[in-house]
Amino acid sequence: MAGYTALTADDLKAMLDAIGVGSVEELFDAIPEGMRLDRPIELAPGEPEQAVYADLRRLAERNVSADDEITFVGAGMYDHYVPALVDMLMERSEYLTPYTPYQPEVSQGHLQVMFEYQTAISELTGLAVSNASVYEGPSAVAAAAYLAKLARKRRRLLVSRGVHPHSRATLETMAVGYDADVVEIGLDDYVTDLDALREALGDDVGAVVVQQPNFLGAIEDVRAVADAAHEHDALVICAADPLTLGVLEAPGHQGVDLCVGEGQPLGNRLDFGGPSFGFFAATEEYLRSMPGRIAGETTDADGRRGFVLTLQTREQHIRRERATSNICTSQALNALGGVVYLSWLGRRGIVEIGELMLQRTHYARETLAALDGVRKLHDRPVVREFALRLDAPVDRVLERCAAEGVNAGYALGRSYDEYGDGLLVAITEQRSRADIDRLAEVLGAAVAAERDAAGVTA
Amino acid sequence: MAGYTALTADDLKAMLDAIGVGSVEELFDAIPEGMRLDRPIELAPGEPEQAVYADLRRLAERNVSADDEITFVGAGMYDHYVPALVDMLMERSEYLTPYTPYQPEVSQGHLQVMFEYQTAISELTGLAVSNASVYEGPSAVAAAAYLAKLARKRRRLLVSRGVHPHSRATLETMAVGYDADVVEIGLDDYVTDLDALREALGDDVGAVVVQQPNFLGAIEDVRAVADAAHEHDALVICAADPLTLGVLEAPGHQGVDLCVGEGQPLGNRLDFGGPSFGFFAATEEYLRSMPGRIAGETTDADGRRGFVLTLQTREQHIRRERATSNICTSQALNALGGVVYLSWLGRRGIVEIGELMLQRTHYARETLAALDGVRKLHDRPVVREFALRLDAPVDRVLERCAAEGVNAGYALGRSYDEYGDGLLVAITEQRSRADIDRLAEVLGAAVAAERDAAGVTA
Amino acid sequence: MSVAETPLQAERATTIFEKGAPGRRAFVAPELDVPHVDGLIPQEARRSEPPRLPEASEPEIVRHYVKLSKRNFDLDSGFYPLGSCTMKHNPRLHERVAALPGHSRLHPLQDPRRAQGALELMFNLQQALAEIAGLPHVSLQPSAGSHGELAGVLLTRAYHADRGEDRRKVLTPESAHGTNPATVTMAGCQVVKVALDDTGCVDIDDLRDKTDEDVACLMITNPSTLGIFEREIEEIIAIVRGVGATLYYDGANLNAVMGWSRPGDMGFDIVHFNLHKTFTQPHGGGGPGAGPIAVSDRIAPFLPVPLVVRRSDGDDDGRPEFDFDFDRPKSIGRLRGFHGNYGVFVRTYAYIRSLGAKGLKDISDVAVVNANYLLARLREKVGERLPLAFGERCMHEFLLSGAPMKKELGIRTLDLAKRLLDHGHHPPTVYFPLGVDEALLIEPTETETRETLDAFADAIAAIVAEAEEDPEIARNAPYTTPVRRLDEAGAAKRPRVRETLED
Amino acid sequence: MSVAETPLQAERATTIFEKGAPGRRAFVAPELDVPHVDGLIPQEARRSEPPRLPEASEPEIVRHYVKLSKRNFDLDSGFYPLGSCTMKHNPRLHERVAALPGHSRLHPLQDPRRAQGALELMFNLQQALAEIAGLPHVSLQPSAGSHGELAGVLLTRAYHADRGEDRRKVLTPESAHGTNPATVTMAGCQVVKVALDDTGCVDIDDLRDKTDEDVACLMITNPSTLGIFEREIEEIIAIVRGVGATLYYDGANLNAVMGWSRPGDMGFDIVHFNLHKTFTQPHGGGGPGAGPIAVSDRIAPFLPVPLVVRRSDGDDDGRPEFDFDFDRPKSIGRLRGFHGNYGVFVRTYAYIRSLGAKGLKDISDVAVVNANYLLARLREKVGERLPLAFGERCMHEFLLSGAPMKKELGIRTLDLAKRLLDHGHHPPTVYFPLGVDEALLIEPTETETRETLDAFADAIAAIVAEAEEDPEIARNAPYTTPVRRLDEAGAAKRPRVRETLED
Ligand SMILES: Cc1ncc(COP(=O)(O)O)c(C=O)c1O
Ligand SMILES: Cc1ncc(COP(=O)(O)O)c(C=O)c1O
Repeated sequence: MAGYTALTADDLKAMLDAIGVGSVEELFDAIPEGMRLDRPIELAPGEPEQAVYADLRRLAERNVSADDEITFVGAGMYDHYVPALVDMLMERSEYLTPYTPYQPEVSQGHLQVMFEYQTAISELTGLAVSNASVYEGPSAVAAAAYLAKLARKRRRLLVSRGVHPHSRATLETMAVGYDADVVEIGLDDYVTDLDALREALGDDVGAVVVQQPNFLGAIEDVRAVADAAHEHDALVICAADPLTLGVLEAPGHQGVDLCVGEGQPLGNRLDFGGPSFGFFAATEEYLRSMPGRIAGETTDADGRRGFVLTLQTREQHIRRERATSNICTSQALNALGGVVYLSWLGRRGIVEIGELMLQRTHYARETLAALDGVRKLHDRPVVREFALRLDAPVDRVLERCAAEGVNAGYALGRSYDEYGDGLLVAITEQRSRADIDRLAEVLGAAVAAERDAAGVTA
Repeated sequence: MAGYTALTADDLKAMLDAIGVGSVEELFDAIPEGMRLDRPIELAPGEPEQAVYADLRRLAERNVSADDEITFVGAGMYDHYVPALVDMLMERSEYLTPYTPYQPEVSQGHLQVMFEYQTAISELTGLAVSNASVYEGPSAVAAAAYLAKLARKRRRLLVSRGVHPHSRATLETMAVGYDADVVEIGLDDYVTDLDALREALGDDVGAVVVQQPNFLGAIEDVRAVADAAHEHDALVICAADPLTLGVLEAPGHQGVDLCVGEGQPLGNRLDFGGPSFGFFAATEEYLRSMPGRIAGETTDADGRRGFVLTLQTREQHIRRERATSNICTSQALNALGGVVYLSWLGRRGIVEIGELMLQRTHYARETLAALDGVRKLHDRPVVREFALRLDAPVDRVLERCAAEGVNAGYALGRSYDEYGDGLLVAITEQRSRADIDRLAEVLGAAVAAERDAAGVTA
Repeated sequence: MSVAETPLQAERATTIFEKGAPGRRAFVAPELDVPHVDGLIPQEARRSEPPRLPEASEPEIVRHYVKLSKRNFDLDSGFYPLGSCTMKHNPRLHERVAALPGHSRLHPLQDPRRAQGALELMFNLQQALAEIAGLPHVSLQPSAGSHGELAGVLLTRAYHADRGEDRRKVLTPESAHGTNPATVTMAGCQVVKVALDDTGCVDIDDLRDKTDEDVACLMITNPSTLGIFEREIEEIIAIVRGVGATLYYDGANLNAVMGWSRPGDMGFDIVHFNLHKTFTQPHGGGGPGAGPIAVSDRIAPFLPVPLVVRRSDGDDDGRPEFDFDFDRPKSIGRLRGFHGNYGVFVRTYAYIRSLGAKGLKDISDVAVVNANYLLARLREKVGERLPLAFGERCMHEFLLSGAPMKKELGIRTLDLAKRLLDHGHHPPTVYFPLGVDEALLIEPTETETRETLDAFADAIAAIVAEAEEDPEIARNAPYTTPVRRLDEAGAAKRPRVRETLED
Repeated sequence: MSVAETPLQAERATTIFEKGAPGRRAFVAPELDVPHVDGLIPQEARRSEPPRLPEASEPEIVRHYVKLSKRNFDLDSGFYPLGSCTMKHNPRLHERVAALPGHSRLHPLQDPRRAQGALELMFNLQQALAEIAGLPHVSLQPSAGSHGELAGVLLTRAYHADRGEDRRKVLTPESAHGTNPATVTMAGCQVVKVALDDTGCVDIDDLRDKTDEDVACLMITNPSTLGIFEREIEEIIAIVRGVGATLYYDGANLNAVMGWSRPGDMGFDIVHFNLHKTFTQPHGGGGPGAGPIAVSDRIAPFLPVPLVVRRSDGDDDGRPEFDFDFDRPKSIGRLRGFHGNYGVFVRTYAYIRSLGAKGLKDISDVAVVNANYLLARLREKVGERLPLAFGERCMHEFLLSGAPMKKELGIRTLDLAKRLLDHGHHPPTVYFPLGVDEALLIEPTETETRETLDAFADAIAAIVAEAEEDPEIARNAPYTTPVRRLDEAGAAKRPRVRETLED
């Protein structure tokens, strides 16, 4: 008997007696003979806690994490510092172990957190309403497109090539479900090609999707995209990096209808990609079309202020096949981490951290682009991530840097054929000038070495 | 302004107004001019959370912890597995952040934990009463001796040489305060020399101190010690390793008056030696002479069962210079870890873990003693720690083992001149047979290499 | 007057936006260690007014959220028999191992050669889930059960499309969880409801009637959301297979049958796991979870990318032993960013390693014993008022009908649920599944003690007895919670979904 | 009937020994992986009956202790102005860094060459504390303040003994904390009490009278336990120094003067720090803490062993850069095992690194502003009933007298304290220091907001106003806590200090 169950032999006897059966097996009589597994499942035998811990630690040590190297990889998730109070709160039994607040009288804690979270996201994005979270970034983009599909019932979706490749891929997958065609809008000078966009727009376009900053780190002219789309009454969906919104204009102030994105930078761990949360904000108009949980304010029988899950008639458990989304279990705990982080950062901190990234990013970009064999991929304004071109095979350069304890960035060629020589470098408040200088040293040497090697070979 | 204070400029102004002063400085007028520091204190400037974290991590990485090597060092603290639920509970705000339960109405949680802890320690030691913790092991021994001094008012204290060197040293230091003479009783065949003890006993002996198992790992005949001491009406103090008390007879059943010891093996981390807790148990007779906090059961105004700090007239805050001890802040949180650990281990687990250590210790001892150049220091029964003699310089052998990722044990010569070639090896449930075999391999090779080197030199 | 945090909140609830004061802060920014340059962001892209986030010191934030937390009921404090949700004990070991920096600070785009531990874990987890499901191919990617369902229906469409068919009908029993029909719509298909017979099982005749060549898939939960193992599961499968449709197994209730029976062996093509249910990921107030799917050979080519593979030629060709496989030309593509909720996988893996095959079967045994015991206790005490909706026994959960209670005592299932709060228990799932009047779905899970089950049965009996005397008590319950019944209709009518801020 | 955890516990409190059932367990033993051998322990040494520890599953244990925790008031939930205890915010960063395995799994007997991080930290902390105290030599060893005091008096004895003197009198002001006189006795000395004058400061004449060549030491707290900076501290020091006695500074109240004034500069020989007060180690329900001492040159030779030293010749001779120094022939020896409460040092170090010199001074500033502000608010509202015991202002804490309140309203300080619980605040320290009737010692600390101080002042005012109407309310308070007033006398008369077990 493992330590998680409590059934003693005495318990079992008494309980089977009360049930009126002679054995546990009898309770499984309902399973037809032919459907029973006639052997034990094949798994390693169970182990004591200490052994499982040791095994999971062994696996952890086979990974090179941001604890083990200086990393400049971003591309959708970023190595930000998670303040200790976020962990503490996320680990409190009271937040960690309950489920969706179906019984509001005993869930005011979480419901109020959702309400606060919605307020914070609404403030960040500059949009009137927010839900309480969706899964994560790329599926948030797809969820926004589904909303557009339901709202506009139009067949085409235009997506900028500057949108994260995972978001575009997710959209493609999901669009099969909504019978929509996803049309890509190329880049012009590394941002969404406005002419191509205008060209592609038409009255069969349900939505236009753009990302701020885009995958190449460049600041998009979101307002121009929105204006163009709105001429055709298409919805505008902006996928944004929330931690840039202290210094970048709120998408909601630039005319977007829906702003969604990956919440990980807000106090969530990297966790090899999840769990984190997706945020989902909209103009008032789309409140009743949103996916997921929404907390709303109300009063109790005595007039006390309180919070409930609201507008549930949107949801699968009430509306079933006519629901606005199928989402049920979402990312409540991660969203809690998000709002606690934003409270910790605060009104000034959100600007300061953005400004710090901005300045360091500029420094890093100029410093690296000054290296032999390294150029900027583009000159557009950037906030926290930028792209370079290397005059040497990117994979080999990365390999050399890794050997020096520096993860120099993301090889753009993994997602963009046209930038096979591209390197995407991300900055966070954890990457100091010294780290950047170290990167410059290591990257410069790696590029030089590869060029030498190529020279020798050539 | 750091993030731990909240005073804004507006706050400050309003508050100084309310106080009726014009500046903060004015509030410090009471400090005489000549006593003021006329320069800032010299410390590195304050840093953000992430930088402090990084610095503390840097320091942590300069240590080789039990996470980084296979360790067989014990000698008073042991690398046992701390179950995750212990951490979770110790980190709950409700246990972590309050102080001593001076207001029992809002401290029933901690008071009941103390009561449960006292019950568990009483059960473990086989003695009627326990306090709620003292600082740690060696000072617990000294505290017990002080009790004996107050109870018997006799001048001499006899201490077995088998008692932990730190306990003996602490006793020596403290005995100056009680004007007592500490007399050491030597070992005979690696346990307390009973003849010498009987010889030394007399009506001026207040207490006899013995350790179970003793520092060399050997099981002492506690009953014989107790019987001898009681003939002279001296108190018997036994310092015990609590995690051996599932398989070793309870000192309380062997006639000791006071059983104390280091609580670290019970769910407390190594923490480079502290904080942990000292336990302190006694026969009923000494209840009112005990040091430290004691929780007692009572009822509230409505007849509800409840708990309070009791017998406080023993304590410094009431009795002042006539208190039974000066202890105030103790180790409540660590004791909480202790009782949670004991609950987790449970009535069967305490025996199983003892038995596991016993068997593995036997295996390790036989395996190692079979190596060339390695012998047992003694043949006495042991439970979880044993001593070897090496036919090679112990320090150099340890150095070689460490290079192979194995911490082979504690060099006995660090505390016992007579065992300069001794090595004390400790086993926990975290040291598997494979670990022991690895130790054998590494130790065997190290001893051989040192002998070879010596041979070459010779 | 400010008073102690009593169960009934005496003070108006205030949000973090109402705390603090202008200028207060917790965050201390790292120093600017590079030269400051102006104008890096063009004026029109620069935010003019900062978002009005809270301004509070660290102690204020800690107090605020710690206090709020105390207004939650949680599984570490009490019984939580929420049917269909498998609210089992969450071992703290899992939080510890998931927090190890090698897992928690690992970037998802780390070179696979430097993420071999994570990939090994994912590979092993794929294998374990495949073995548990009896279906050889696993994608860990879906973020929750409903996401797994969506993957499943999209896979079904891809499977049929690959054979040149465009099937869009999906059969779902009336008792299906809401995510099933919602998923069907999102995947561009149509729900075809299948009735239940009077034993609570799928009505075979109705199924036969509705099954034709347009049917893409049958989605079914087994044991069903009524806690019943589908009696005629073999026949059901035969009928659906007969028209060439796929079979989708909603695995939300796997906790009942692990080690006893496997969806794959039954003949299913696709199953989703709710790792947050069966494999005890803490529910977090509504996530995170994960909804991996296991599929049969015929579905495998369409699985999302990437999958984790082990290359026998590992070290030889410089490729890593464990790797992502993106080279799956028929794949439906991606369901989300990166590789799924890895942190959840770590916990699940720890759980499977802790229990092993025997432990997993024990779980099902005890879950079913506990449910049947609680059922027996309740039938003995309140069987008349709260009868079992169907049959005599149950699997890991059971469905009671509150209809007689409502009729005879004038209290609804909702009232019973609210009154249970005063007894310190979380209520069961109520009004689900549909089709049973005043439904009450009770799932005790295997980690509860007999004493807890007894106490719960006693509480239900006490509430029923109390209602025999005075139904008003339950109708106005709860009384000892932080707030009393809330005006949900009002909340929906005039939605206030964020705090209004002054400046 | 089992009901929700209301503030008033409805169920009898049950201990973990009353939970569970025979055979239940949480622990799973590692397999025996070596040959089993019988008889390894001689029969007479073998335990026959196992200790009757609890038998409970892991979920039962978690629920038990989580539920119990909710019966505590804690600093993360509310104001805790316990005078003399400096209940300031505990940053969670400190728990995180202390838990890093490189700190938390480091064995104290690790070879110093492989514990350089720990030794560097301890060395730097010694330096920082020395700088803060203005005394150059630091021992981190003492486990708490009282342990530091004991070290201090033993050091004093050693100092005098080394000069061939056996002085045993220790001067302590009447207002001294209880640990001071208790320590004096434990160190084999005699307490000589010094009176206070009518300003609450040491009565210089009484001090002069009692100071003679038998005096070993003066122990004094400054600011005093009344929250007052000793006005004539220079004179006090001169008098005591005059007879060749040492000067001991109880540093419990350092929070008031960091960066402003240093004991060493004042002329003290020995100071103890309460790291759990000034440096925010969480109080843990009564520890752990740490009580390092800093001493002057003349005391240094006697410091406990080992100290941490930095060797400039570090790497050259194979000796580690940071090392333990045991070679101190005049040392008083050891006060405890190993090297002190290292985990506490890690937290303190993180705190000092976070704040720096400026931050530490800010702390004192804000602590003193907060105390004076609260004092001003209280004087304004209830100054008549609860006057300041001495003077007009305070340092970081202040002492009120409840004597007028008792006389005029018939409620005691105790009643006020209990009634504060109903208002959600932890009461101040009561009936300490001695010598002031119905004393109430209030220390808000620097981490509290103005709003909290206002709310506390309002609560006190409300209680006083309520007592003007009906003193019975306070006399019977509290009403909204898990239990009501407890019978402490009964507990002491018939002590039940452990659970009685059946078998
Ligand atoms: C039977 C059933 N199917 C599907 C789901 C949906 O799973 P998730 O909430 O993980 O999306 C649930 C969850 O409650 C369920 O009970
Ligand atoms: C003035 C004073 N001195 C000494 C002490 C004793 O310190 P500790 O509890 O750390 O032993 C205290 C603690 O309350 C105190 O307030």
